[in-house]
Amino acid sequence: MTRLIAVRLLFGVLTLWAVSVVVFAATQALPGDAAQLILGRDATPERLEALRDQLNLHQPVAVQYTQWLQGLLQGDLGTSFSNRQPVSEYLESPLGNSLVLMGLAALVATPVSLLIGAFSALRRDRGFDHTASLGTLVLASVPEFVVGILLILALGPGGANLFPSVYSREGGPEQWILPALTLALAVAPPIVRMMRATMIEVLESEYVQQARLKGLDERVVLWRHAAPNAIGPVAQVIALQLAWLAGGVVAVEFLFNIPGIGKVLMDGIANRDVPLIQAVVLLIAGIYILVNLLADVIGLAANPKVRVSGNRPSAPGSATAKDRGEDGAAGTPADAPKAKDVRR
Amino acid sequence: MTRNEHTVLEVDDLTVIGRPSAVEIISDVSITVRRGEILGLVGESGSGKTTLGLSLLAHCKRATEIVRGHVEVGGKDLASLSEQQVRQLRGRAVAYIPQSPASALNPALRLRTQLGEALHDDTLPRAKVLDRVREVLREVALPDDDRFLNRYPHQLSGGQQQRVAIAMAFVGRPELIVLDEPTTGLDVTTQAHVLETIRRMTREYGTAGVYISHDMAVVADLADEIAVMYRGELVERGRTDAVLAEPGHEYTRRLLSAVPLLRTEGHEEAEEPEEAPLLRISGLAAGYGRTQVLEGIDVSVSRGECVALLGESGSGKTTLSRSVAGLHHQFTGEALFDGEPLARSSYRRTAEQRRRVQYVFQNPYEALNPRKRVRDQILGPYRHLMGRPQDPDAVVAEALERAALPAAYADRFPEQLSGGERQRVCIARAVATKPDLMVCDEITSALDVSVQAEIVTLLRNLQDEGMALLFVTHNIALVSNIAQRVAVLNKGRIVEYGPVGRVMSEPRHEYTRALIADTPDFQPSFATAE
Amino acid sequence: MSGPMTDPKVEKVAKTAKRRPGLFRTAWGFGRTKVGTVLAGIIVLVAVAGPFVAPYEPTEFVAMPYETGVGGTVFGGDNLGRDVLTRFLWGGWTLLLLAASAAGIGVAVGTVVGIVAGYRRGWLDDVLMRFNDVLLAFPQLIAALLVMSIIGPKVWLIVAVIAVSHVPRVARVIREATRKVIEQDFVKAAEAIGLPRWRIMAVEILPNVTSPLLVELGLRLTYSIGVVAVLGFLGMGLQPPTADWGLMINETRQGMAVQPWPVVLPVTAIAVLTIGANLITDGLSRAAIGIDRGVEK
Amino acid sequence: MSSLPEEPTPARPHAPSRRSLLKASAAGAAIAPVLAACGGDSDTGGSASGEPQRGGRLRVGIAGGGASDTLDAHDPTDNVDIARNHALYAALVTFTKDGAIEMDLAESLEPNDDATEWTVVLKEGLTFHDDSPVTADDVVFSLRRIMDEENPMRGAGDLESVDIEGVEATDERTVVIPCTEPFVTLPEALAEYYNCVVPQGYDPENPIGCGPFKHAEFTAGQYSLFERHEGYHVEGLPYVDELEIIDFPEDDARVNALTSLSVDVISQVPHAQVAIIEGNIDVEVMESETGMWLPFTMRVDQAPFDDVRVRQAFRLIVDRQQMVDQALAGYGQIGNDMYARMDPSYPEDFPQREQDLEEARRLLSEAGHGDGLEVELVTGDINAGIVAAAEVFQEQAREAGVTVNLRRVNASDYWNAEEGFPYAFGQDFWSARNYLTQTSQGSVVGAPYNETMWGEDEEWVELVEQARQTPDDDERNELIKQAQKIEYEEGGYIVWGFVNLLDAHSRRIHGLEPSVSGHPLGSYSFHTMWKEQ
Repeated sequence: MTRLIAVRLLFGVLTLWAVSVVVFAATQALPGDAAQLILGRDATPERLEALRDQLNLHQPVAVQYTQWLQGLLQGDLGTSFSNRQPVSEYLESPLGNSLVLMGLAALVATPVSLLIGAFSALRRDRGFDHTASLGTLVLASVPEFVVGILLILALGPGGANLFPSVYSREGGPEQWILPALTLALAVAPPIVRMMRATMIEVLESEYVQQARLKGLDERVVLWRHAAPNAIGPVAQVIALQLAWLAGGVVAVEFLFNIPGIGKVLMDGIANRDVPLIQAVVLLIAGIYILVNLLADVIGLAANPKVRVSGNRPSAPGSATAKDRGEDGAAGTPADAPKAKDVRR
Repeated sequence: MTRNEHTVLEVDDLTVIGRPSAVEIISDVSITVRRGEILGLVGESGSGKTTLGLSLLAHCKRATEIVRGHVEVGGKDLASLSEQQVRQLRGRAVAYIPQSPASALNPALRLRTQLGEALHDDTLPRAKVLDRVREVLREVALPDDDRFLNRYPHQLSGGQQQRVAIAMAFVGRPELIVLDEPTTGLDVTTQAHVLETIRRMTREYGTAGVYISHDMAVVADLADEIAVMYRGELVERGRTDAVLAEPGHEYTRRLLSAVPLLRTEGHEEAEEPEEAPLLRISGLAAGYGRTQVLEGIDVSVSRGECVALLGESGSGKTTLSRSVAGLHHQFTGEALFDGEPLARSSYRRTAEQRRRVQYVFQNPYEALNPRKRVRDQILGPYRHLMGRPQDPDAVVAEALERAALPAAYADRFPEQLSGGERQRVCIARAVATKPDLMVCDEITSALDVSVQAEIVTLLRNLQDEGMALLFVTHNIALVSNIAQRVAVLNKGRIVEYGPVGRVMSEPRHEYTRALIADTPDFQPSFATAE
Repeated sequence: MSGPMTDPKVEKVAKTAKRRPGLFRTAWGFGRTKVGTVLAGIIVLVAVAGPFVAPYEPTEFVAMPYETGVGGTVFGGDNLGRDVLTRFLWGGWTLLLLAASAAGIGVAVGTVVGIVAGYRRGWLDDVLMRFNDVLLAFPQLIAALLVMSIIGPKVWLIVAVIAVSHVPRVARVIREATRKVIEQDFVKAAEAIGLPRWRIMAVEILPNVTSPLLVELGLRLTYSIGVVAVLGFLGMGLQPPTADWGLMINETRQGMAVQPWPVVLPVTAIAVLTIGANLITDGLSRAAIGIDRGVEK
Repeated sequence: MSSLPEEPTPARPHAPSRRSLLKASAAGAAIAPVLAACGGDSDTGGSASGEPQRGGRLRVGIAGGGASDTLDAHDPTDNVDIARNHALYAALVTFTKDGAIEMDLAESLEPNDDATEWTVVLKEGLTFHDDSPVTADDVVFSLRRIMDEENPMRGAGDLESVDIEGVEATDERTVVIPCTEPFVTLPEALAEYYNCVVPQGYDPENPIGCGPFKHAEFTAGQYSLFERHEGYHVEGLPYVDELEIIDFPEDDARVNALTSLSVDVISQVPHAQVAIIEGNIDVEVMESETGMWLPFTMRVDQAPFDDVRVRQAFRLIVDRQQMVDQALAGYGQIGNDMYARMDPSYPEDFPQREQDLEEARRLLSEAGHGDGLEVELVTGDINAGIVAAAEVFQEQAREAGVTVNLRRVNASDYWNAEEGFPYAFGQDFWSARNYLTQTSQGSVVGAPYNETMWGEDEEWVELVEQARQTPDDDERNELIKQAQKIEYEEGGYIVWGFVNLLDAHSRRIHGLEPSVSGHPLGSYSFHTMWKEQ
């Protein structure tokens, strides 16, 4: 078990490293060098030279990379071009905002979708199930910014005017409602789908049948026999959805003007603020990988075969494997239900 | 059948239909079982025997439902009771032993929990429950210590899992116990033990049993009464010996005659194999990665001869046959075909060698490309190995004909064929290239007995036409009927190798003896009468 | 035990029965598939026929910026006073074209990678999958934004980036499917007679992964539409003065409170389109599951 | 929304220009816009709604702001910095609402005959926020700080011809400023807010100045709080006790803040939002004409624009009214291919150039582009209306058979040589300057942003040179006019219009007047605003 996790962990680190290489390489492709970008219009040859030395742009790329990487490891993400401020400091409050937003979304989405999912599994092929499945399908299809705009049109100033549609520092808590709701609606469907699929898978399994044939009370069957076997895959999908949030916030923050990492990224792009872009992309990729890792570990831990004797898991994927298509269709955001996507 | 106080189970005109098609899955079935007796419920796949078995606990799978008749267990009609009441009876009045405990035991729960809850009697203190559990475990010859109780199902062997399932059924001291093919997937030795346990338990507890199986041999061995199901109907019922002596229904007759009999004598002496056999394997050792599964294997097959590789699951027999076919590459030692060495990988063998050695797979449902018509399934290899035929249709027709299939089948897709027919197509595909040696890997094990018999006859004919067979199987009875010589594989080594007659009549290795002993002996009087 | 309650008569029928209906026929059986086709169809029609029926030039000025209720216009003017209806009618086909090609390329490449990785196992598999994982470490949108921000928004780049971001996801699915297929003996049978690897992949495996393949195609198409739209919305997609739904939203959402149409129209269109596409996909996948499991529904 | 706030990007200096009272009223009357009428003028003058009331806190939402905000008197970059600068500091001279120069800290500012030496005399009794007196030495210190070799401040460029070594305080209140050459535009330079006066030993960490408000709190990128400077040299001002300046990079947020009255005043209302504000009875829009112009720039040394006929043709392609209507939503005045609109020398008498596609096509075919011409127009979101203008031009050019391909360059790279600046055909924005200052910035050889590569023309250069050395206004203006004539006919600019600034404020705020400077809120004249209690 621990070995498996260790391996996964190591692999996560490797991936992160690879990502860092990609990000660094990508930013090398920029027209003009950092100095040019920083000074922008008031760039005189002298000042350029000075700055180049200061940023040691004269060294070979490899050296620059290693220095940059060393910086990263010490939490030094470089200095922003547009405002000559350490990126790490600059990112603090945006990161906070984004986390608040993601947190809210997750808090709303997870329990609700679990309930809906389980319920439609029990009410399989009845009205509720069909409505739920159609609803999730619809929500899963539409890009989150579209959902957001529709929400604004309906509830925002344009429409019912219940909630503000733009964030402002003076604004009250109500300004978080629409963005959080948007994200929640975006992450929920796969969880619902997965919960339903897994529950059905489990409820149809022979061991649940056996439990019923033993004459056990339905509640016992559900909670003792069915639930534990459903956790694994579902937990994974939840984790994956949270991972998706890391990237999903961008469009939503952009839409609602929330000063989070997504907004910072967009501004960084607008100002060609390379260190900022690098930092945010790495940050997001980092979160993404980390949570995927988490999902992985959960998947392992939820499977006694692995927990007890460290042999490779086979069970957790199964629910996903079977209903793949069905969930796939629902999994718009991060292809989440295909837990396999990130499991190796 | 008159009902008396001994009767534990009485089923009248039970009918179960499928939704929404509303077709009857079982129609008007009536059976009774007395205390301490076992009813053998025999039928092939699709006969509805499992549905019947489940309905004895008033359980219906999704999209099925009991529409007629009643199921009285200990005088209470389950069919008419409420969910709640039925639940009370389950486990106490009637218990169920599933086909594959591997999937019927909850992977996420410890044995302690799963066994304990089977009693589902809240009045009992935990300690009492535990004592009972330990008691039953001892009775099914399993350890009863905490270490064992704390295990998860996947930590047990197949045999152990099945015993746990049995124990689970008996914990509640039920009056009736339903066993759904509890020994399929177990090798004969284990099967023998499990059957023994079942027999003993039912006797000790005075429980009535309904033993569902497709294996006439086992049933004949175990049951006091036999009921034969065919297409959802009960076609014959009676005391075991009576049914075996003179089966009333045609289907029963067929079933009985299809069962391969373990012939321990009467084999004509196999003539000494000529010096230049078609296939000679010497000093072969094979494995996967670090684990060795075969060692020091010496086998040879002569032209027109059928050599059987007999072994239980995990004995390495499939690995051996695949090495011969060039599908398993990790082997050392010599494999000569017609004097020429066979390369490890089929890709390094000459087209001629590949043509002359053909392989038929165990599971016909997986051995055919579902997207190709029979015709292309057969022509594919032919084209690849022998080039374009001038008259493809003729090739296909001939191949099918040799596999005893009408030429019309050429245009069908696999999904339009039954299991037996599929296996025939596989054989047709193999014989199309006119091979000299055909490797048959458990080719009958996935089929119903009746079909099985047909395939065996087919093989005999092919052999008579001069084809050599390497026949891999776990079924000693089959071996005694088809092979001239047999190699008994055990744990990757050949423990006995010789003419069938000799091996069957005077087995030298105790493993072989055990095999012969554990195989349920079965002599339908009418069969011998013929 | 074989299948969910083997009804003997039914099974008997199944044995000699004509062939089971194919993926599309089965999928068409579901109501949602029909609905999806209609929805998607409508939008595709708008997108393709739109330019021909548009009342004005997409860059022609017919009103003051954000002016509504102007004579000769149905939905008024956009941020520059161009006819909203016209730009809406023009703005669809680019989206469709980009999304379709991105999905197509992505799935094609992904399938090849998936089959090869799944069939050839060993180091090749490992390498490919490792590479996949790296790609997967970027959320699709982020990857796109990163590249766009650096090389600048170019049409081919949009397609390329999205396609690439699809590859690993498709590859995984197809790899899984391939694994399932090659566990079956007919592949070994082909190997036993020494059929060349590439032919095995093309003839034996590929036809047997078509169902997941089609599902993936639908899925990727839906995603592509989403990503292309988002990029436009973020101003990282097609550039002015192109009439493009995503870009329209970006350009005109500031005036949303005053003149909602240039936002409402494309947003609705995108929503309907994606929903339609996903409904079809869902139908396909349900059918696929049925077929894979050997039972209808 | 485009992550660039709707203001001139800080990257570049913008200085208003002077302009005669006469023209101010004229222009004002000429195009008193509806909005200005209902909003701007009517009751913001203060007089209309009775006596100014004192006290209260004025809450102002300013476009822009960021982590790089600074309070440094001589190095303001972002818009919010400029706003704060106006609150905290004061300069020797300053611009009036209509762009004329008036004395502020200085009592007088006099040149010698050939404008090679200027003499400043400070008013009496001036005090800094810390109540220390404002002395001539402080002025010298300030000028030295601005022109420090090591770390030249923004003003350094404008004051190039000042001989900084020679600058000295002759007594408590007098400073002599010698120049290396005739320097008639010194007053304009000194009137720049970023050339303000700070006490000796000034430290930006402790921003002491002599402006109307003194510093209380400051959080970069967020907000800042100021208190009334009791010792402010203009009697009775400012009216409000406290001034709070809040950064609002986001347009929608800024407008929301006003409509929800969580701020009293906001700068720069995006066109799209005007309707929203008009729809709200508590607030109103103030529209200010400015001298800010968004020209198209054609490089006179590069094909096809090295042919004057092509340049002329392009100028004739533009439908200026449509430009203003579509690109500025009508909030602007049409231009006549001549900048420095507020300059007394502005050539009102030049014929207004109109769209003339016939003539344009004729010129083009003469220039050998009869069968159509294809050019790349480099644009970027460097200022509100720029990209829009490009799209409009593209459309207009199409009608003249000219294919314009837009290349959109990232705003922060727009002036980056790597991107190809200066572009053969590009765009730019300039705020109001007078002709001479502007030419030295953009039109003479060696000017920092000579994006048209204009300035080879001997005759023109000669005229400008003379003008520089002519202290007498009328003579100078005559020379300038001749130069303008040449540039009007052959130059590289298409000046299609001038931008109107849109600010908005609660109806309870008075004392807000439009200013031509191009800076919002009447050049951030917080000290004249007062709040109806």
